[in-house]
Amino acid sequence: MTTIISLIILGILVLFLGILKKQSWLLPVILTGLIAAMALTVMDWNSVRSFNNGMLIVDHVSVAFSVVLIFSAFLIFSLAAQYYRGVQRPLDDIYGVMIFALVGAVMMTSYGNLIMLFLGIETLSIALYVLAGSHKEAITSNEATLKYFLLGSFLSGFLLFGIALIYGSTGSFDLHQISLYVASCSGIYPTMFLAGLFLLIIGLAFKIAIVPFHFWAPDVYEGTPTLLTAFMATVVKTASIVAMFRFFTLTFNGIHGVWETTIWILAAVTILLGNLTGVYQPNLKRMLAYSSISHSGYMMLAVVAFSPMSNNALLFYTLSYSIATIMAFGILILVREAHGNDFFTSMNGMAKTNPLEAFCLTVAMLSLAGIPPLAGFMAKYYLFTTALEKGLVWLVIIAIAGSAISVAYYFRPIIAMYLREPNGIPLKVEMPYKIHLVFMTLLVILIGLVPVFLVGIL
Amino acid sequence: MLTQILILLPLALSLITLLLKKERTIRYFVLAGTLVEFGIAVAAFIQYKTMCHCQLQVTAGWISSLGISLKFGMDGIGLLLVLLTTFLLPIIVLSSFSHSYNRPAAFYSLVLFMEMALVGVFTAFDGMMFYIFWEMALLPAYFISAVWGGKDRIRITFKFFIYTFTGSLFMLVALIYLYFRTPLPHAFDFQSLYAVTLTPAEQSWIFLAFFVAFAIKIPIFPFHTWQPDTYAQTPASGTMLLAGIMLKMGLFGMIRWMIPICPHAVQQWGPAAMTLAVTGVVYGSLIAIMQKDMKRLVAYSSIAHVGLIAAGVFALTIHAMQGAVIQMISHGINIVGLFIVIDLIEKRTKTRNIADLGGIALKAPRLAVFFMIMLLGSIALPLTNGFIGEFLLLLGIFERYMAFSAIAGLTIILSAVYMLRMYQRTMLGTTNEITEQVTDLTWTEMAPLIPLVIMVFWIGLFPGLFLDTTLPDVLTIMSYIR
Amino acid sequence: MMILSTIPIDYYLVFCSILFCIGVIGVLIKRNALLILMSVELMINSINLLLAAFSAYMNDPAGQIFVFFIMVVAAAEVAIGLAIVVLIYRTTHSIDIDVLNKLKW
Amino acid sequence: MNTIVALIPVFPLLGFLISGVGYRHVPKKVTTFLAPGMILISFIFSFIVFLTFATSHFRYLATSLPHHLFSWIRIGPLDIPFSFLIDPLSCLMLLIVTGVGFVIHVYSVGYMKDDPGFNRFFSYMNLFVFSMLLLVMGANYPIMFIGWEGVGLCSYLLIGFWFKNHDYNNAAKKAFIMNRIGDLGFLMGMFLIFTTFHSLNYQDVFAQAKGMAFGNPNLVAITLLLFVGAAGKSAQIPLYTWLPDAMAGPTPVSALIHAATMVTAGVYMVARSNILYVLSPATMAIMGMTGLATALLAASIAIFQNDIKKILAYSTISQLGYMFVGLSVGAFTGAVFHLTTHAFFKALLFLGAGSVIHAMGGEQDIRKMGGLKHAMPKTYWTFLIATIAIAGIPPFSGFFSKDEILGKAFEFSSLVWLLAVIGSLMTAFYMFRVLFLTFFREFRGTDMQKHHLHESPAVMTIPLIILAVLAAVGGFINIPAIFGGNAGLSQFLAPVFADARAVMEHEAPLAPGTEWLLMGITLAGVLAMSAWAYHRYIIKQLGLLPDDAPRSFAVRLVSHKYYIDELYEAVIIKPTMWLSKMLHEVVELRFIDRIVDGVGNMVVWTGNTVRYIQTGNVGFYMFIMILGIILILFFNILI
Repeated sequence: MTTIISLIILGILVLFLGILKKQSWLLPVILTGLIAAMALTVMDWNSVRSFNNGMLIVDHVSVAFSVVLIFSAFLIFSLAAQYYRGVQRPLDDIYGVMIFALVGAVMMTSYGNLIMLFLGIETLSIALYVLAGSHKEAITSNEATLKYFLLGSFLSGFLLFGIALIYGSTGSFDLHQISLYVASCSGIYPTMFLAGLFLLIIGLAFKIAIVPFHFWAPDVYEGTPTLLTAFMATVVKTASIVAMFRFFTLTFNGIHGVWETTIWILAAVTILLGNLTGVYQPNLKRMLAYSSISHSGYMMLAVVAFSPMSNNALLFYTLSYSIATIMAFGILILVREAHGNDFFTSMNGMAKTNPLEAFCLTVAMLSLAGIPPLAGFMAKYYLFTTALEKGLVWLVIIAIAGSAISVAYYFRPIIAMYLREPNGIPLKVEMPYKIHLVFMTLLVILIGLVPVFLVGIL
Repeated sequence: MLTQILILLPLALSLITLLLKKERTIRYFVLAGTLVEFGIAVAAFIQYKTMCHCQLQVTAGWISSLGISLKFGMDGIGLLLVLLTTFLLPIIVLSSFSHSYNRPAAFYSLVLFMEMALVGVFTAFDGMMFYIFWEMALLPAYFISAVWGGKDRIRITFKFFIYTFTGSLFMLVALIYLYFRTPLPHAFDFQSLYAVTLTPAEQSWIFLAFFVAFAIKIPIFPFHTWQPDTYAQTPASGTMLLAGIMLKMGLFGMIRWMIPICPHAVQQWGPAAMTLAVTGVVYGSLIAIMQKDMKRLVAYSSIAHVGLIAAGVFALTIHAMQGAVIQMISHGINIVGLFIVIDLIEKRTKTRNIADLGGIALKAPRLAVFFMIMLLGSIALPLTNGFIGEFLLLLGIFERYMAFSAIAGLTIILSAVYMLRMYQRTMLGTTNEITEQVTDLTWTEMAPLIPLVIMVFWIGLFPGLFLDTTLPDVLTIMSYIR
Repeated sequence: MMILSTIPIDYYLVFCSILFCIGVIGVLIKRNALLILMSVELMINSINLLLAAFSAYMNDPAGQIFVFFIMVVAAAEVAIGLAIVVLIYRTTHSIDIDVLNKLKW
Repeated sequence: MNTIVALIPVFPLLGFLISGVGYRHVPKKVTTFLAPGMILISFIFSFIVFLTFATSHFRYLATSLPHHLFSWIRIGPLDIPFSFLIDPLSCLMLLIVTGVGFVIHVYSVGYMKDDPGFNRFFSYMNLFVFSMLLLVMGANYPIMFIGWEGVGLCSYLLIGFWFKNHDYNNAAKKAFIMNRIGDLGFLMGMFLIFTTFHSLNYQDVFAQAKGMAFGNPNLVAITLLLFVGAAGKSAQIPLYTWLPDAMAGPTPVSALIHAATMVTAGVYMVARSNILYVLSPATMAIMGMTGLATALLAASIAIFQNDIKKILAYSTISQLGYMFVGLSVGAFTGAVFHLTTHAFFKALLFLGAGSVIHAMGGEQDIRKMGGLKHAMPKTYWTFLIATIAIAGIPPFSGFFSKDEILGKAFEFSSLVWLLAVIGSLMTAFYMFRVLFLTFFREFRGTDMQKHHLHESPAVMTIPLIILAVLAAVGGFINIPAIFGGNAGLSQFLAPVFADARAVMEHEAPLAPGTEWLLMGITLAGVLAMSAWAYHRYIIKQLGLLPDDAPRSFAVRLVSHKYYIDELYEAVIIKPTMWLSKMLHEVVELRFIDRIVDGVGNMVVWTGNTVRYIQTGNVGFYMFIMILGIILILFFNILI
């Protein structure tokens, strides 16, 4: 609750700053505000309680994931200065909307009622529709936003329909009530209810970008301004997967069996298709889109396993994934700035011109590929452990095969940077940005080396 | 105590190296560092010998909730391999002085990082640690061969990376699976992994997973195709690291992890694996005969040699196992020596093509002598290190599978065929315009070869020291079989 | 209220589902962004009706409150949607969704 | 005693190290004295050992205790000490190796004096003597194997001593590889011995073997495998072809390695493990046949050769065949005796040939020689003695040793005896052919050679004389009873072959009458042969046909060594090379690697294909999504 309120205040503050023409204050205020919000959230750690008779439930899970979300947002905002370097137009609106999107995301992690879930999703989505199109002049940006909007609203219709059906069969939106109902109708569920359940799953699957509801992701990612792509790839994905998992844990605990198979298949297909499609992408941004799809597949492993460990595994995974992805996008921003595109060829010989940046991207890629001792490896390992504990051997083997394939495309930028001849255009990077990149790199390495802090807290 | 130092020192060195600028300083710094490391290893050896097999174990919790602990130590086998690693590193560094690599800081720091990973692999007492270091060893290997490699390096090295990486992922699954079968509280350390009791079916799966991972790394026929290309493309020092030390990881993994964890499966699948290994022996030797590139020739010969070692491991007899261990050491020494010689030849003549060479012995008798000694070692002439290993291996295999031993014994003949062919075509005969201006070795060039030669004859004459070191551990490993 | 409750709930369910499907089909077959938008609205309104019906039958206000939420959100969505459509029209003088496939593969 | 024994091989090793490591810096003069000196010292030591030994009371004691230096390989049951065994047999071998070795070293000093590789040569020679000593002194099979492979290496190094010439190098490689084939047999034999007796030390093995049944399959297998090794080392069918080519090496090498010592290693090994052999009749039979076949084959080839060294090489092969025949019929003493005498006269022959070649300025074709008797009398006389000795004309050494073998052969079967006799007749013939063509008749060389003709210097002739004496009187060490001798050697060696003799069934020794008769027949035949040779080459002046002269098929067949080399080339070498190429180009690159790459390419291809699902068309996306939704609902609700 405090998180949401503080963030909303922050958002409004940002808009006011815009009115007061204090563009230069924006980022400092936002960053401090985000840190404050994080601090407030952490303070809620030991106060597990529900607000507005169960509309919002703040528990460890929600707190932890809210922190992850805000932290990712923080990392993304610290890329903003470089990204909008040349831009003259006021940015308060974009930043403001981003923060409101973040509010939506936080709501999705702490909802206790389907209404709140819906509102959270919509807050997030509507904000994102705006953000995706925020680069008005670029046709690609427009296309991206239209695609995202059409598909998004279309699928949220199904989500709503699902909610309606669940309401119809259970008579309540409250997760607790629903779980009671589930418990009551021991094993035999009315068709309407099941239909609602699956439509709800589908609605969330769309947001997480699970095959076959992933189609928006590559196109929208490519068209959207890079900074906001990073936002989509991390914050949105994290929020949605958490929402889905929360939904299962709080409500459908008893009927794991009903949806397990479906999710199993979806996860497998997502991992395979995401990785396979990623192999042949010519540019980094689109490759990252597919990588994010495949990673949502991996995250589904935790959902399928559905064990006490899952929460923690998810937390670990989302965090390490978000950091690495944001790093990648950070470099991507630089490359785009210098070359106007982000084809792998424009990274040739970066190791010679910009050794530091090259190293950062390498670490990010290796972490995403899950190579020890980086964060990505520990995350994957944690996830696989969770899955194998439940005996999902074949799913894990598919995931393994997937990550073997994924090496093929994660290494393309590395090969380009280290093994090809430089094309002579060095990236222009400011010192704070460098520091930020190094900070994230260290984070990735440290999480890999000392994961103790993140393991077993949930 | 010594164990941590052994692991951490190279890491620290590699980080420091990154800060150094001048190539000269870097070289001597790295050389000194590796020598110190070797000294520590020797100290550990002495301590081990004197303090009756104390295993020098160190443990620290890491992720206790996931049962991973920083558990390191050295039994005889691991200790010998650590000794090999730390002994070869200074030699490899020394031999690399004759080249000047661009960005030396990066190069040497990668080399040191690799040393750290290798020592970690050989000292890991915790399954997950073993895996982590196993993978960490792969990265520097990849970058060394990819960045400083030959023309076709991008494709080849990428194949090498993805092939070996994929293989080891299976091992990861196997390890995690085993983790859940360990008695509560679950743990990865080797005692609890050894203690796992598995159904035959499970054992077979685990065995296969491990086998694929190790077989690709070793490499055992038919998983070997990455190897010759990679050796040909990799810079000399990289090749030495790969051939001399890295492929021992696989054999070590088989002895240390695979056999005790799934003994029945090893016995059940032993003949099959043996068939592959022995096939590799003959296959590699035969192909080596007609190779044109010296490095490729040695690469194929190495496939044959490690095939024999693997066969020895699967023979599951004490002699074969002992032979395997001693032969790992010998093979490391011999092949590094051969690669150094080849590197020196290439440096002088700018070619590795056997057909272009000849008569070098006239111009560089010292080089010829060193070449001959390394050659004799690798064709297992008695009183050289190679003989001890191959004698024990073949004897051990013979005790269990006579036919396999006879077939594998063909290496005695074939190795002579291809090695002498290479020697004759390069060293003997009359000089041509390429070999006309070949000069003899300088002292700095001989420096790395001399210790190798000493080891060749030391192990050949007095293998007792090494055999006694590993015997108890081999016996414990064997005790899991029955 | 009387009249409402005389009609069995299943009728509402079926009716709303049909409406919803009509909306879906509209979305699928139409190529004009505006029409797609309207079809989506149709879907949403069918859901609203369904919710209203449910809440009426269960005498539970939550459903009807949710309907209001949905209306608000839908309104916001439509506003954005129209803005996007205008944007698109400005750049590519058409609102046919098939025109927009620069981003693919 | 122990130290003395241990020191015997040390000196040659020392010599090797000094002249080998410092091959550039050690002056020629030093080597000149160092290399032979070292051998001389170890000869003296061996002689001391022999003397302390010959004093009979010490003999049996000494045989029973090996001199343990240090433990080499020890793993539980497998214990291979580095230890030497001194018994009559090894004693005799020591004397031969060091004695003949020394003489030949001295000779080499003269022979090689202008060679740039002087030091290298002597370091190799010393290394050879060292390995040979290990071979004969070893107290267990592995130590013998060290020497076994060591001498192989040295022969490789020395055959290819003039390594500029690739023909020589190929000859060297051929020798080494053929030996290696034998060595594999030896190795497997050792393994089988270990698995059977759980030890590799002679004493344990023989002690246990004594108790085993006659014709025990394990023993048969062991002995056969060991015989493969022997065949490789001692140039028996089918592994003999390397020896003629080995003549590429400097002549002293041929004398020392490829006549006197190394090639007899096989004979030594079989004699050493006599007990194993007598217990496995099958092996004995095979060995006998092989020996006989080799003896005849080689002898027949020798008749039609024109290269003096090649002739001697083939005669060596056939003599070795004799020795194996001797072994196979149980005449162990006879075989060792013949080994000894053969060492003398064959070394002498080679050295003589060497001095001839030296004089002829490298010419080796006997058709281009002739009349050298006057030019180089010393060489002539010594060569003559050697020829008589090898032909087996009493009282020279060859007669006695051959006679012993023949006698035993007759006991065994008259057919064997007959064939053996035929062989020895051929020997007599071709040896006299060489003698006559080389030293008699008019000189057939160029004028240049004629001027250059000269007797070799003393450093070369003195060894000739020494060996000539030995070849002449060498036979007296073992005069059979029939001549009123005391068969000294047999008695000396008795303890070694005691067990074997115990096993062998005792048919009554030949009646003196028969023995005289046999001797008479053989001798008559030999004399007839030499007479015929005289008639053919001196009186009728034949035997100078050029190679391209028209010949009958049989002759062509024989003079081309029965095309055995060509056969091996076609049947073994070519296929191996083809296999190697095929495996690499087809199996490796086209098949295995294709599969590996194929997987990768398949992934890439799939990736490239599936990415086109992403058409970029919203309508299509929606369609697929609806499809997905319908499927999910369908499978989860309606089913």
